[in-house]
Amino acid sequence: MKKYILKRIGMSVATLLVIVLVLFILMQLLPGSPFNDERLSIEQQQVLMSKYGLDDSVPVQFFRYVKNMLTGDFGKSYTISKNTDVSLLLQNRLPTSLLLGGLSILLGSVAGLLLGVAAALKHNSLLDSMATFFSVIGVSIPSYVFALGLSYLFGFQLSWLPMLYNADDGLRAFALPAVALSMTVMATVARFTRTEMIEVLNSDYMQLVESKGVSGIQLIFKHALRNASISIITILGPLVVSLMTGSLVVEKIFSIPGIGQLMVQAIQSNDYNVILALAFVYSALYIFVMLAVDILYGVLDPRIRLAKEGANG
Amino acid sequence: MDKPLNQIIQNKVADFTFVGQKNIKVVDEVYEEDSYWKQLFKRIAKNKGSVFGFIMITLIAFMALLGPVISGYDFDEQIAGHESMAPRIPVLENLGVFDGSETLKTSTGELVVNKYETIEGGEEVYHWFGTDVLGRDLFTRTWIGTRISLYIALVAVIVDVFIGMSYGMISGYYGGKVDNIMQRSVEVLNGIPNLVVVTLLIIVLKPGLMSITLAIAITGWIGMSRVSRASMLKLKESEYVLAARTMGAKDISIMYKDILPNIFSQLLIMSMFSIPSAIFTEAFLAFVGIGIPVPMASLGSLISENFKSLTTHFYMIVPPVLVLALLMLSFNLLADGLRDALDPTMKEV
Amino acid sequence: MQQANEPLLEVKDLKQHFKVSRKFTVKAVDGVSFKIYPGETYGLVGESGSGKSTIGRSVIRLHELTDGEVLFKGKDISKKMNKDTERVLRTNMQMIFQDPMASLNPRKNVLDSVAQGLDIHGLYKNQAERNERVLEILERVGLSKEFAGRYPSQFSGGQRQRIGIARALIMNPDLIIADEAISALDVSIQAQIVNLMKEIQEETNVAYLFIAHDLSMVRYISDRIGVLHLGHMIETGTTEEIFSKPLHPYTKSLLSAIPHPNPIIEQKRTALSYDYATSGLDYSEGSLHNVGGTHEVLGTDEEVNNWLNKYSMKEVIGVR
Amino acid sequence: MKKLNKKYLWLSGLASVLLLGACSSESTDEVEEPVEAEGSETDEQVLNVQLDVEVASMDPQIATDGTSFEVIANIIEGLYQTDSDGKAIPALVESAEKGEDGLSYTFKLREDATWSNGDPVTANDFVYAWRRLADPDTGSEYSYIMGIAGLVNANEVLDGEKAPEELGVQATDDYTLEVQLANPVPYFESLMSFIPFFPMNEDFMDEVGDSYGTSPDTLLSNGAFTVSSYEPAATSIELDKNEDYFDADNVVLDGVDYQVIKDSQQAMLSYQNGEVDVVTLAGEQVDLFKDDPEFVNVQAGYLWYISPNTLVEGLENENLRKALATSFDKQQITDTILKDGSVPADYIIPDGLAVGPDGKDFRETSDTYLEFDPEAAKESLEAAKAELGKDTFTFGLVVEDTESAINVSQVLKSQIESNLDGVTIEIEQMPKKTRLELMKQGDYDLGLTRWGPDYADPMTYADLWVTDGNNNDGSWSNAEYDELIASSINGELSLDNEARWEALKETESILMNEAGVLPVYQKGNAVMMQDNVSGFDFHAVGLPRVYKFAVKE
Repeated sequence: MKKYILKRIGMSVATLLVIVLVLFILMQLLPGSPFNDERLSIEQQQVLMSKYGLDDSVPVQFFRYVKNMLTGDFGKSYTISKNTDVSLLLQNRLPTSLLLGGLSILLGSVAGLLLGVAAALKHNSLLDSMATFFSVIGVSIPSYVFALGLSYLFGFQLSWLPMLYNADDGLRAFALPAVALSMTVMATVARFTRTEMIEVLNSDYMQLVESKGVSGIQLIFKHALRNASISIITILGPLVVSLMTGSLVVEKIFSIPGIGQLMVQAIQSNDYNVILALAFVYSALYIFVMLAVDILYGVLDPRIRLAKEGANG
Repeated sequence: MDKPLNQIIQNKVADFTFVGQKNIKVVDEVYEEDSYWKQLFKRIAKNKGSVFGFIMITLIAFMALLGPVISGYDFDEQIAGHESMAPRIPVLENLGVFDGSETLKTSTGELVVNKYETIEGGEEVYHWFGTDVLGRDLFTRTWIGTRISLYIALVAVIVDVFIGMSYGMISGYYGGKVDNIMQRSVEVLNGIPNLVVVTLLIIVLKPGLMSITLAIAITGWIGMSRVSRASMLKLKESEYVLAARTMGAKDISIMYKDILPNIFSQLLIMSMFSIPSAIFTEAFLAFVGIGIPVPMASLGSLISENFKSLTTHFYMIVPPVLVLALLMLSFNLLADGLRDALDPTMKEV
Repeated sequence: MQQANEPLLEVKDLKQHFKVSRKFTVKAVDGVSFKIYPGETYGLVGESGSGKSTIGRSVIRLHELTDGEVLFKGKDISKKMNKDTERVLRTNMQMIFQDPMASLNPRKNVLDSVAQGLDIHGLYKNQAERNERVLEILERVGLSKEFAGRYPSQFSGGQRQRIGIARALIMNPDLIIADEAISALDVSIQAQIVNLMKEIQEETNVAYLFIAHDLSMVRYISDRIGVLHLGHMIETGTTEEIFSKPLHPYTKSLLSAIPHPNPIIEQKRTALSYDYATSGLDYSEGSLHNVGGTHEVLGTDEEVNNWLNKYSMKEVIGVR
Repeated sequence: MKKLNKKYLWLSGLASVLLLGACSSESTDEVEEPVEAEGSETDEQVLNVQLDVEVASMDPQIATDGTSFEVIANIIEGLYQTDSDGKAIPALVESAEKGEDGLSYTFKLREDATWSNGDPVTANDFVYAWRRLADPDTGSEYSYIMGIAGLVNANEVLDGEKAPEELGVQATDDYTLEVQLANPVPYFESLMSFIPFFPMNEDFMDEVGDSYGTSPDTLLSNGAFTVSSYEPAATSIELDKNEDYFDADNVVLDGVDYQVIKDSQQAMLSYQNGEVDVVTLAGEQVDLFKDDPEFVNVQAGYLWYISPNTLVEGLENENLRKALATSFDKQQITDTILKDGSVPADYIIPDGLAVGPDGKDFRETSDTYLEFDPEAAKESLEAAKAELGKDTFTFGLVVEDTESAINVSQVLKSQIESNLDGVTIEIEQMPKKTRLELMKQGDYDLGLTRWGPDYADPMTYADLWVTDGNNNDGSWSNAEYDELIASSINGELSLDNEARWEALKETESILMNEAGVLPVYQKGNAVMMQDNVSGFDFHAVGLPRVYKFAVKE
């Protein structure tokens, strides 16, 4: 198992390096330089380009970039926050986004699990249809529509929760954006849980447990849900991706200083270093989640664990 | 053939007797004779959700074709004076709904306005879904936008089938080094979040339908390739494939003639699950401002366009959101139903 | 038992190793040799994991061989083959599979499944001839013509196995590898299938490589038997030789495990246990010793003598 | 809609609640029961202002955008400030002496101004800052303004030919700043209220180095407010009243909280909720708020125009350019699309930009050009078709991907196409940076672009279109125009203010009559301001908003 994990980590690091290369190449194709402000003359642009080393050859830039990156230096932002270290921008914003994402996942998973279990227990009932419908709506409506609706209802009409992010508000500030973001998670988890639960509940194993006289609640939470949740872990990876997409927009609406908002801004102002750093961070996050899911899955599911151990001698 | 079988056996092993006859033509019970597709169809028809989905998709596709034609307006026709008009529908207007009036919640009080009464010749004007801020008919634009989204759906399926399916099948069938290299490449591609790939790509390529198509083509097939690889891995060891190999069938022929027919319908249904995400990707691009270029419209771009008037003219965002949600719902239900009908255990992939 | 001079199939020192990881290699088959003569049935027995199915698949080249030589109709089929050799192999050697549920393509009807070999090699002039031949062969294996248009899911296991046999038979092969061809069937159906195979052998003089773990069935159909254990051929000989005078302790334990239909004998039967790890034997040390007739057993001189002594057979015929 | 009394309750308490209350764990209760929270903290006057984009830099010599300027202007004070009429009024300057030839200035600085670290603000701070601005190594995008200010050796320093020390500015003593100009600059004093000319404390800069302006600790203030909370690209910035400010007695506010809210609807909801006091409205929302007493329409200096690339086939034709210029209804664009107080521009020098020697605004005494006239447009088009021997034209129109630019471009397309037979417009939307790049490379047909004034003089626009000018994207060229501009900058005309003024009117008419650019509209801003807030202005040029005298009751 240890060997398997090490191998997976090694693979992930290698993948990440390749990704940096791919991103870097893609970045070279981007139109526009960060210094095409209308007030700068061509000569001044040249001065700026050489100041930031952008006139070096591509391989030189690449190796410099990778080298700096390994020391946590992502270069400086050219336009968004002039002359500021990108790492400083990230340092300030990453935790906020991670917290928001984490909250949404948590909220969405719990709500989705409950909804899914309820639907599975009342399989083919009205409740089931409602849950199915609800979860399809959840994946069908963009999160920004939810975001604005929530903001209007709870922030504006009812004044229950702040509509705008304020670091001093603590978790309250995350309430609305997290709910808006969690809709997709909830819908996906609910759908998946429902299918899984129906399957598990109908399995011979469950019939056996049931025949042994295990009570209803215990049956669901101790046996069925536990079995179902193992496979639910596998869909967490794709969910994290959908959260990223959602967060770009939701962060904008609630004025949250996260990396999603930064990304959109960077793209629109050709801030190369910020785009590169963020793309890297997104990829790293994603790979990390996939890695975690894989390992967690291996740990939780004895079949997988054994198979992998066997394969590794 | 001369000696009775029993005798032969008895000669060999005295205490072991076979009870059986030569040349018995055993005719077992004959099972239902419906063809595969007929059976499938019967099972699908039983699933209310998928029937609903199918009907809705047909209806929406029909409207996407016909809507822009029957509305009497062009999708990019800006009529001066017709800006931001609320929906007005014949007949229904007499019931007091969709009569073209809207309530503006201004900061100085509520204000009921009916632009149809104030513009010249407004009595004769009908905008069934209203108009946008530039005075374009939303009914026309919604269905034009639906066309784009349906096109995206088609692209997603085609990409899934042609790229994803083939990639996965080849990778799975040959295994070994080929598989290793192909899977590592996919892993790298998959390691970059779609969002990043698509966004960077669209910036590099200039926004447009071609770019969006390409973006979906580059990222959309990975999930499908995994599924088809898994199916391939499972089936390539199956005995009928081995049988084909022992008879000297070529790889390509085994892949496409022996294996593909067995997984194609499942994969096709799997590919339906990528439709919503493709439509969604397009909608997201539209929201970030790198979607379909104006004055063309997609459901996504309509939502992001009209989203800006959400608090002022709520009715504008309703049609595209409704059609998008219905479309996604229908594709989901249809795909779900098809999957259940085909193979209830497929949900894991 | 028609012992022609020329063996139909000659397997020499076949090795089939599978690399699982950098450090770990499974030696599924480790230096096995045997011959099959035209028209005979060679039974290959052994517990699961002994490598018997691997041998079958290696011989028909579903695996690339690790080492060794396989001659089929005098042609070397163990290395990369030229077109002619490949064609000889693919048409004259056929296989029947274990799982009747899985060995037929569920999306092909019986006609197409059976005709696949003909299709691949283009062995007919027109569709009519093709269909005619399929129907003929279906009839031969005891299936009604009207089944031709049906799909595998509409048949029972026994029927499907007949289709499998028909598929192999239509190529008019010299050798059919029957890989556990009957183990997945009901006992009553097993008999039908085995009988069918024997009949066909009598009619066409086809040779069988009959792979099974069920010794009683092997004994019934085989002319000669090879006993496999852990990738080694530990004892081989005619059915008679093996059953009347099993020498190797593993063979003995196998035979002792066969339940006897006669309850009185069965009552007295004691199953001998055999464990390679504690037996003190090392298969890779030993060589095949001929102990009379075609009977050969794997072991060192000393071991073989020991076993022979138990049968009071003083005379060692020779060491191969 | 919310009831008024509730709004007031919120107003008085909420800012302080957000600021102070949230530090304690009871914040939850306080927000839920605003009435109680309000009582104790009504004295705090904190103005909440919405920004629609993050501050890009807090460094006066690096910053380039209005938002950054606005925040910097509230923490740093320069030589001059802008009053409500747009005139420069002394800030750190106690007295100014202008040389008779207009080629030198001597500024006496007030001696009671200090930096927030206790250092006095001296003339050296200006010398340091200006050299820093001009030094190519600083990489300031606004360095060229030093050339506009006309300082001796400015252009040589910018081009790296001379050392920054040779720039025409010296500190003769701690509180005397001397400036030498290469040519008279009529708007020099007005320029001195422009952020890039603001002082910098050299010692502090040496101390913090590159990290200047990345946190409250690395920021220094000599203005009305100090920074209490800031991080790069922050979505909220908090300013506290600077008690050490020399004019602190006149500062009423206890602080300013900036909140970045990019979504305009969200901004409005926050405004109605009382979370912010000042917001900018967009398009459609104006309909809902235009009758509100809190609604303010502000004219901005930005002028939006279409730049035709005269190197593109067809667009070199004056008649075709005129046809395009007169074929769209500017009034409809401003009234039905923008609605934010923007006005149709039948000119290129914006209204309210500069006051001439006659004491009148430039626009008051000059003509209008290229008004919407579909008939004239059709005639011009026919003439163009005859001259070019071509009946159909297709042009790309590059626009940036902001809501207003996209909407305007769609109206432009629709109107041009319906009024001009045979002309097709293809909209190409892209991020602003990309649009600028394409236009600078001349890789476009038509470009919807804008220019904001840097200083209160028509020259900030007029010199854009000289032949080979850095921002003359469309390569329009006219010898007479070039001559007039050159002479106005440092030739004969520069010595005679009135003649120069007339010459600038002449240049505008040359440009407009040839339709060298096609003006569309002058930007206006629709602003909502809570009615208990007063005491600050909106400026079209230079400093956007300064809250020094703002009051929130």
